[in-house]
Amino acid sequence: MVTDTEITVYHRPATLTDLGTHYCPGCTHGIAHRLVAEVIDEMGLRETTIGVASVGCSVFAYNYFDFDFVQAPHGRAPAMATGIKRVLSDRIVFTYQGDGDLASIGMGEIVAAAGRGENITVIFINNANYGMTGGQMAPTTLPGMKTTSSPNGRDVESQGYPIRTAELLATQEGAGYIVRRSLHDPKNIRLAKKAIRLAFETQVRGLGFSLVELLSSCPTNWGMDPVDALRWIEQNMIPYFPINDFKVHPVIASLRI
Amino acid sequence: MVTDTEITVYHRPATLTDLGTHYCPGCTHGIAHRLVAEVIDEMGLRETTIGVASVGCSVFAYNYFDFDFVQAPHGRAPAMATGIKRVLSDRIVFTYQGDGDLASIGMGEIVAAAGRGENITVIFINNANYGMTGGQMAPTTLPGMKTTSSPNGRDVESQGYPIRTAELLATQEGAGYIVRRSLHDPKNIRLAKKAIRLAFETQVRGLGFSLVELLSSCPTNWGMDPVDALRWIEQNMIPYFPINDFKVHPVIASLRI
Amino acid sequence: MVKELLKGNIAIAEAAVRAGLQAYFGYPITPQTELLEYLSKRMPELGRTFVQAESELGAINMVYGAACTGVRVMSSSSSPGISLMMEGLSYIAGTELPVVLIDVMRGGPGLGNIAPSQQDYNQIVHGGGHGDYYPIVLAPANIQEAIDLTVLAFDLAEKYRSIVIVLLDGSLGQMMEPAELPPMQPLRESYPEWATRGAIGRERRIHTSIYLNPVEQEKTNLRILQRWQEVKKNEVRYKSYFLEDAEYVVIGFGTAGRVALSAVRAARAEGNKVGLLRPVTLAPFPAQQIEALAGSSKGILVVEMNSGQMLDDVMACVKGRTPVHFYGRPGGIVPLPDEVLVEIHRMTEKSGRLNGHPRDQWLERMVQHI
Amino acid sequence: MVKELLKGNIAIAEAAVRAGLQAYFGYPITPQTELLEYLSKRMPELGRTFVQAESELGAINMVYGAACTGVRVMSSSSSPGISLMMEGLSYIAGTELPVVLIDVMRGGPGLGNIAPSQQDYNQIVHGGGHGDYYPIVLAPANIQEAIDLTVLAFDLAEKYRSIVIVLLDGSLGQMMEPAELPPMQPLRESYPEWATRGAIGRERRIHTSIYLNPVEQEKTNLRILQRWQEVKKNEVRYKSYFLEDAEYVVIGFGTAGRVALSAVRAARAEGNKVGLLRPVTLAPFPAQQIEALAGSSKGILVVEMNSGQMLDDVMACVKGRTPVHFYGRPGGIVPLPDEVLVEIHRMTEKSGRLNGHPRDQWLERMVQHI
Amino acid sequence: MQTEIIISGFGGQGVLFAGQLLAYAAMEQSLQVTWIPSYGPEMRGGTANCTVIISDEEIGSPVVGSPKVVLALNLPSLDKYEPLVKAGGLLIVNASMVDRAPQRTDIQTVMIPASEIAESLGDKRMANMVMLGALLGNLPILPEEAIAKVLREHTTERMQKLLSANLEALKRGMNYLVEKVK
Amino acid sequence: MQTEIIISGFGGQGVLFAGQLLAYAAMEQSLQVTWIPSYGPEMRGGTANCTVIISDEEIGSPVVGSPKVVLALNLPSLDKYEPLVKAGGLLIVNASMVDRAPQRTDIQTVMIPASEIAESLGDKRMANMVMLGALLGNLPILPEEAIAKVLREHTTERMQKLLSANLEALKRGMNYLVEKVK
Amino acid sequence: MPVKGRVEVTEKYCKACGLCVAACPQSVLSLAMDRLNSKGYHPAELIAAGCTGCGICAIVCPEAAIEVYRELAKAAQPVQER
Amino acid sequence: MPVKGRVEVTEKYCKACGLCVAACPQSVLSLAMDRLNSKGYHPAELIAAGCTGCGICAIVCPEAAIEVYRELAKAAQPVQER
Ligand SMILES: Cc1ncc(C[n+]2csc(CCOP(=O)(O)OP(=O)(O)O)c2C)c(N)n1
Ligand SMILES: Cc1ncc(C[n+]2csc(CCOP(=O)(O)OP(=O)(O)O)c2C)c(N)n1
Ligand code: SF4
Ligand code: SF4
Ligand code: SF4
Ligand code: SF4
Ligand code: SF4
Ligand code: SF4
Ligand SMILES: [Mg+2]
Ligand SMILES: [Mg+2]
Repeated sequence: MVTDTEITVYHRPATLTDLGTHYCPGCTHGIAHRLVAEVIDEMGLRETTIGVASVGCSVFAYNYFDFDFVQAPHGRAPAMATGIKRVLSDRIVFTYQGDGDLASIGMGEIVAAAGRGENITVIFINNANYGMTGGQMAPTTLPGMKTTSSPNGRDVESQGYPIRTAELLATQEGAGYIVRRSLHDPKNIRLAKKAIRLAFETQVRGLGFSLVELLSSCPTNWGMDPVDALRWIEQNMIPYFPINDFKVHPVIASLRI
Repeated sequence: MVTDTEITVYHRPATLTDLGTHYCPGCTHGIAHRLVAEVIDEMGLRETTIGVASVGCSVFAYNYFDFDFVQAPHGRAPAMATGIKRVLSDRIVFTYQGDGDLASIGMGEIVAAAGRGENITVIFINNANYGMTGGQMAPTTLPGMKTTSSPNGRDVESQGYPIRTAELLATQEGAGYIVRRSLHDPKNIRLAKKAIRLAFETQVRGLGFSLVELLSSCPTNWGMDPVDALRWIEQNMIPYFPINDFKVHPVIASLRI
Repeated sequence: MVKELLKGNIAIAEAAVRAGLQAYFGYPITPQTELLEYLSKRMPELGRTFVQAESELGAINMVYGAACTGVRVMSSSSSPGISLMMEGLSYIAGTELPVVLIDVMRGGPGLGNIAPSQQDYNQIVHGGGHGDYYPIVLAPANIQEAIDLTVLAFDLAEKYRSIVIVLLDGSLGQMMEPAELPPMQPLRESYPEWATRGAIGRERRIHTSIYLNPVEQEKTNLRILQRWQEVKKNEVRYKSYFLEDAEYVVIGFGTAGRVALSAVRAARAEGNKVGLLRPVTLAPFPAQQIEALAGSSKGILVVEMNSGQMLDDVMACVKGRTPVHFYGRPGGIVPLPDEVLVEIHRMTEKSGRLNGHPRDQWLERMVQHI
Repeated sequence: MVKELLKGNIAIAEAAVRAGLQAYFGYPITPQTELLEYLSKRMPELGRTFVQAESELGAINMVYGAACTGVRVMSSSSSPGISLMMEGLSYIAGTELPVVLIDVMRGGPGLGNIAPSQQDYNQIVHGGGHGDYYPIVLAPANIQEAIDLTVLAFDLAEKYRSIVIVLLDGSLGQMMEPAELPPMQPLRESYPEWATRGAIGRERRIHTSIYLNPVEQEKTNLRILQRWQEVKKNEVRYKSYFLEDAEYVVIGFGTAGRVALSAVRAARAEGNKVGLLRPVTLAPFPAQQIEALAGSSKGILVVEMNSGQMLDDVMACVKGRTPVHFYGRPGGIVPLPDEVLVEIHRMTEKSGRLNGHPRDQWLERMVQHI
Repeated sequence: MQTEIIISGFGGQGVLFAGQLLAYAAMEQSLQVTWIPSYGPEMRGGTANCTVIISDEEIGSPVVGSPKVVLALNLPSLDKYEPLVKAGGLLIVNASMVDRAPQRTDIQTVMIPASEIAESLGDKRMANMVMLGALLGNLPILPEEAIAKVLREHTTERMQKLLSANLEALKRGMNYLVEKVK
Repeated sequence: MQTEIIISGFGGQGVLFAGQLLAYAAMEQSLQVTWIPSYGPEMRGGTANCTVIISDEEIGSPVVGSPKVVLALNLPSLDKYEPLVKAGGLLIVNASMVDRAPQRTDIQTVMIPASEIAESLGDKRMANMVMLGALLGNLPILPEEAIAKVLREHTTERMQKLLSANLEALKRGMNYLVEKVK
Repeated sequence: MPVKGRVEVTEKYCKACGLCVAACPQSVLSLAMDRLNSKGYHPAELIAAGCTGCGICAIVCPEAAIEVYRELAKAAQPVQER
Repeated sequence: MPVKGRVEVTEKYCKACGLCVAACPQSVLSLAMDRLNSKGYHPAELIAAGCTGCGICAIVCPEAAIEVYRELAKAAQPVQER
């Protein structure tokens, strides 16, 4: 209820449906959803956006956004998005993918989409593990980090090194906007939102493939309380996954939003 | 026949079998084979090496090398090689893959292998098209280049940009040695051989994933005579795919071979 | 109304274009590649969508995405590539979307070879990814049929919100025959009420194959199965030759069916009352027709370019009421009419051992010869 | 000789370890993930190979590579992941390598759900990638069987150079029962004469599935089929309950078979002469046994956790000699004994409509209830 | 003879563990036993339940529609399972967590303030033990000692520390005998 | 009436094209026709052949074991197909490219120096036309004019330029009539 | 005088994760331990005066459960009643 | 005096691609247009004196068809016959 003498500083975005999410308490998937909804609202894209959910905790993303949505097989969201965007080139198409989905099983599809300069946007949630299946090692799991499939901590000798996805994709000519942001505190959340905005602006302008990697928490599988999980992002993930712009199309770089 | 008063400057490598290849005349796949055989000979690895052939013109590579060989599904050679290397860690395992195989259908597997720092060697033949199936566009096809599936020349807007594979893989922590070489003239062939040697040395020393990208000709599908095809590599491919070292493990960098 | 001399792969591609194909996604693989190559030129020319995908996995999921928007969409591949599409196909089936897929089969299993074969029968007709669903499977035996069935495929796909697979062997892809292409249909302008094309002025729509609650999943499966019952009722197609007075029946589809036709003619010329049933729809299978023939004939010979895959379906229809014989050439070999004639003789002269499974008997004979 | 209370997924994993598993490659997917998690700890502990692959495609091809070296190797997954392995499986079959695969099925098609189901029967038993080959398929119904069949799987794989798939539904993966694990077998020390392990002091060896010459491919296919005939002769396994004097027979595998056992017991308690056949090998299928039962019984009821997949195989054996009935719960629902008992009543009281396909009749009844 | 037991409650109430204890104890007695958790559509949190079947012959279905015994640790469980108990069967309810009495008249019911009893013994989480005790007291399918043995031998260190409290909880539960429903 | 024709030779000899000409011509005559290339194990290069079947009823098999007619443009083709020609059938051999005479006595054979004739007309590559001519001359399945029409209407520009030379080649071939094998 | 604000928590969305509580610079938020929402969580609530309407709690809330309002500065308020 | 060398072409391997011909710094290689090898190609051959045994032809040959020999410099030759 807003009174005459007040302004609204924040209200729930219109493109979020009324349904409460199924995410664990404090999981920053929820923040990422909110930011996407805010950007879609601000850009007025509700009627023209089609989302592509992936397989992971965010598999039900389609329940929470009030626009058309489809759900892709594990890792194949960029291919589905390509199929949609190519026949509806004036629509806004984005995928929402986890790190297992995008950087493990779906690496082929995401590189190909970036290589093709597919004019889609990817919201990439890096929470350093496979949340949905109960916390197995992901390509993004940090060295030494314990998961249910690296019970003694990820041993880089036998289990390999974390993949820095944004850096990898930024090598692609077809990429218009590739950045990494984090969801661990208000300042970074604001920066994340701006990045999401710019990613969609990239698509609106037809400047190629755009991706925002978001460092995100998984309190449940990390076995931490939500506040500690955010601190863990800051202290452990950011040193390995630096917050940075890896590729920004000059048109976007010169934009004032 | 060597006489008393002569030295042998060059003889056919011992690890090449007697079988003539099935490659088209002047196809540099043959040169790449020869260089691998020379290196295996020089390093004395014939008895301990297991090769993994891929799907592409080099599918029959196993016919030409005198050591154990297996043949992988299209794009999956790195996974097969992983399976072998993990159970036979003291053997030398390498894949031999084309650009369609490695950079299109097999992108997921090669990134994962590099990410895991899989201690294998990859000989990667970039001939800017799908040779075996008759010259379709590959991820490496140059902008504007005509192929049977880009009949009007590759249009980067709709068909995407060529993928620079070595650069992309060099972003991986697990990679020990990633370079690009070319097979278009004697000097570059010599450098290519040295790179192949260093890639195997990387593996012998357990320094992680090694890959040599080789710019290679496809006279048949390019519709050129073999000599012109080499010139085409130099004039058209190298500007897009620079000859360079993208990642060299310090131990290898300090090696004198 | 003019016939042209057309190659199978090209004929199918152009037939799809004329049937209103709006988007094609594929990946090269012999012996299907010409189809993709043709469309790489033809589709952009018409301002329609063509994408050479990064793989068959990419292709089928691009098809999946495009199908969500309600456009006419197609992919094509050959045996190993089709295997890679199994997960995607299962999702498409679970999401109840219309999709057309062309499978130009080659020799296998594994990498095999590029010669004509019918090795995919089982995976297309019976297997085809996890789950309870059936694609419609059309099996042309000549170029005209390939054209007509390609056009039909789009209509059936939309009518039943189903996957429709046109299944042919590599020889049909490479062969030329005179055939007539259909007129160019206008592209669709209105879209089905389920299409996700952006929620302009309407409620949002969703396409998903998740039904976390098994009760919902079961309902979905039953709904899909009900639709399949409709297909079984309405869409069985087959061709019969000399069946009116046939004492013996040969059954074969696609190229094997054509080869059998030559053999049947030769047998007729010798005075043998032999007929041919050539299934045109492999799914739904002409089960009733075969059951009826089993009742009225003295023997049935199944001819395939594999080790006996449709054979099992025929035997299930025959139910032991008449002896079933088998002749197959797996691995990329097209059987010759003379070989089939020998088998017809074996059947009519009852010279073969008759107890045991026809596949076992055939195998015994084959291994003698290799 | 001591029984422990064991969970299916863990029991299978440890059974494989004790059977001499040297390398495991897999990818997480519910309801199979515990198996992978267990091995992620257990295998390295024993100095053996464990790799979490980048995907199921990666996993099956790592398995393929390791199998070339002659080690005991395994992967595991669940329905959608299994679909992704189809190409790899076809290659492995074409290369004639021994490989063990565990499929803990969930509900589908598509992403479906994680509840227990038997949706993969067709793709495992009939489909399974392009080409003419058959994997051996073992279907445990309890934890002890899951253990014993896992061990057997490795032996059969090597004996027949075959793919062996242990097929179970998610409930068996999650269930606990007392069971006895086998003793720890020593790891193999000598390797088959075909293993590619480096050509030390011998001629080189090659593993490939290409036979560009169709004649060579055909020979390969016939050789594989011959081996399969051996499997069919030697390896059929099933369990029978109350069949001696049974007038009616229920057939079900895995959990559906167990549920049916409870219903059969209840029917017996009512004085109905009903028995149960539970196939333990789905491939090779106990066809002769079912054929014999068809001759001696008044009716057969097939119970499955899908829309009737094994049903077709049973009907092919029955050949119309006795009425066949069907009851299935697709989509992730485990049928309850009471439901099956109702179906037994329907059969013994002949209260159902008997003409038409049993699947059609079942569907009619089901859609009334949803 | 076969007894089917469904134990149902909130996620944290230890219903899966209670079921496993029963299963271990049955195994110790050389009986056949199956334990199976339900997995509903909920991905995590919410209600949990398991079915334990104890028998002297090969067990058929590991799931049942009408169990002989239900242990309902909370209200949703009571609502869901009361109607399903086999006629003549036994329903044991954690009275601390429900606000209504069972309605069925053709079964035997035990209302036991399990959570309160457990709390009085030092840890609310032992309600599951109290419920198990009530089961054994009313339907002697297994001797008390069998459960005690399992608690001693098969449980984690933390449980070992609470061993005597747990045994006491079990005992207290055993004293709650069936109310003949009027 | 059905006539099966196999045309076989080296890759560059235009055997596939010759078969297509036949197929077009048959189509012009409202006959049924199939044209099918063989693809052997060779990936590229080597021998090429195609089978053309012309008939007045629906054509069954597009491939045959014993063709009525074989056009062998080189020695390997002669070796391979001579034994297969149907008894009473016709074998036409490019005598310029073989060093032996046919052996069969139950078929009719034509030995024609097709490559030489073609070369004399300006282009060795027209040997296929000469062979086609020999076919039409000896087995009038199609009128000469039908082929000529196709050559005029269905071929590429380059062929159009060589039209009269090609027609001449065809004619020259037609003059080579069957030798009755002794 | 500091800016005055207030927040409204839509309780049905709240999962008691505590991120807002931890993030509030004024420490005026807390979980209401005395009640459960329909999902079984103790929802967040304002427990003291001092909210500035800064919006930080809303920014960190994963459930979009918080709406934030801020009093218009006196000067900026329209003088006349509308 | 320039170094003297020679090459041997294993003709069965040669595919007449001409890469060696184009690469030879001494221009002493050519394709033997007067004969075909078993694969139907005109094999490469030395056509003139002047080969230095530099090995470049072997380095570019995709078929490993060329072996290269070089005369030992006089001084380096063992004086005594063995
Ligand atoms: C083909 C296939 N393989 C595996 C799975 C199982 N699976 C579901 S979600 C998931 C991991 C998701 O992890 P991530 O993408 O990181 O998302 P998060 O849950 O962490 O947000 C896996 C492996 C599947 N559904 N399909
Ligand atoms: C799953 C699958 N898809 C497609 C093919 C067909 N195919 C064979 S080789 C090839 C391309 C090979 O190109 P490249 O890897 O560049 O090798 P090159 O022949 O150019 O050396 C393709 C697409 C196949 N065999 N399997
Ligand atoms: S499991 Fe992890 S990623 Fe998934 S909803 Fe819970 S906290 Fe978030
Ligand atoms: S097609 Fe191209 S890549 Fe293949 S062998 Fe010929 S020239 Fe080489
Ligand atoms: S608006 Fe600011 S001050 Fe007010 S409760 Fe939220 S975080 Fe605290
Ligand atoms: S951040 Fe949101 S969900 Fe978390 S406690 Fe605060 S209001 Fe509740
Ligand atoms: S060795 Fe050198 S000089 Fe001699 S032929 Fe070869 S390239 Fe020419
Ligand atoms: S480079 Fe080799 S293959 Fe080519 S012409 Fe010279 S010798 Fe022959
Ligand atoms: Mg994740
Ligand atoms: Mg290539």
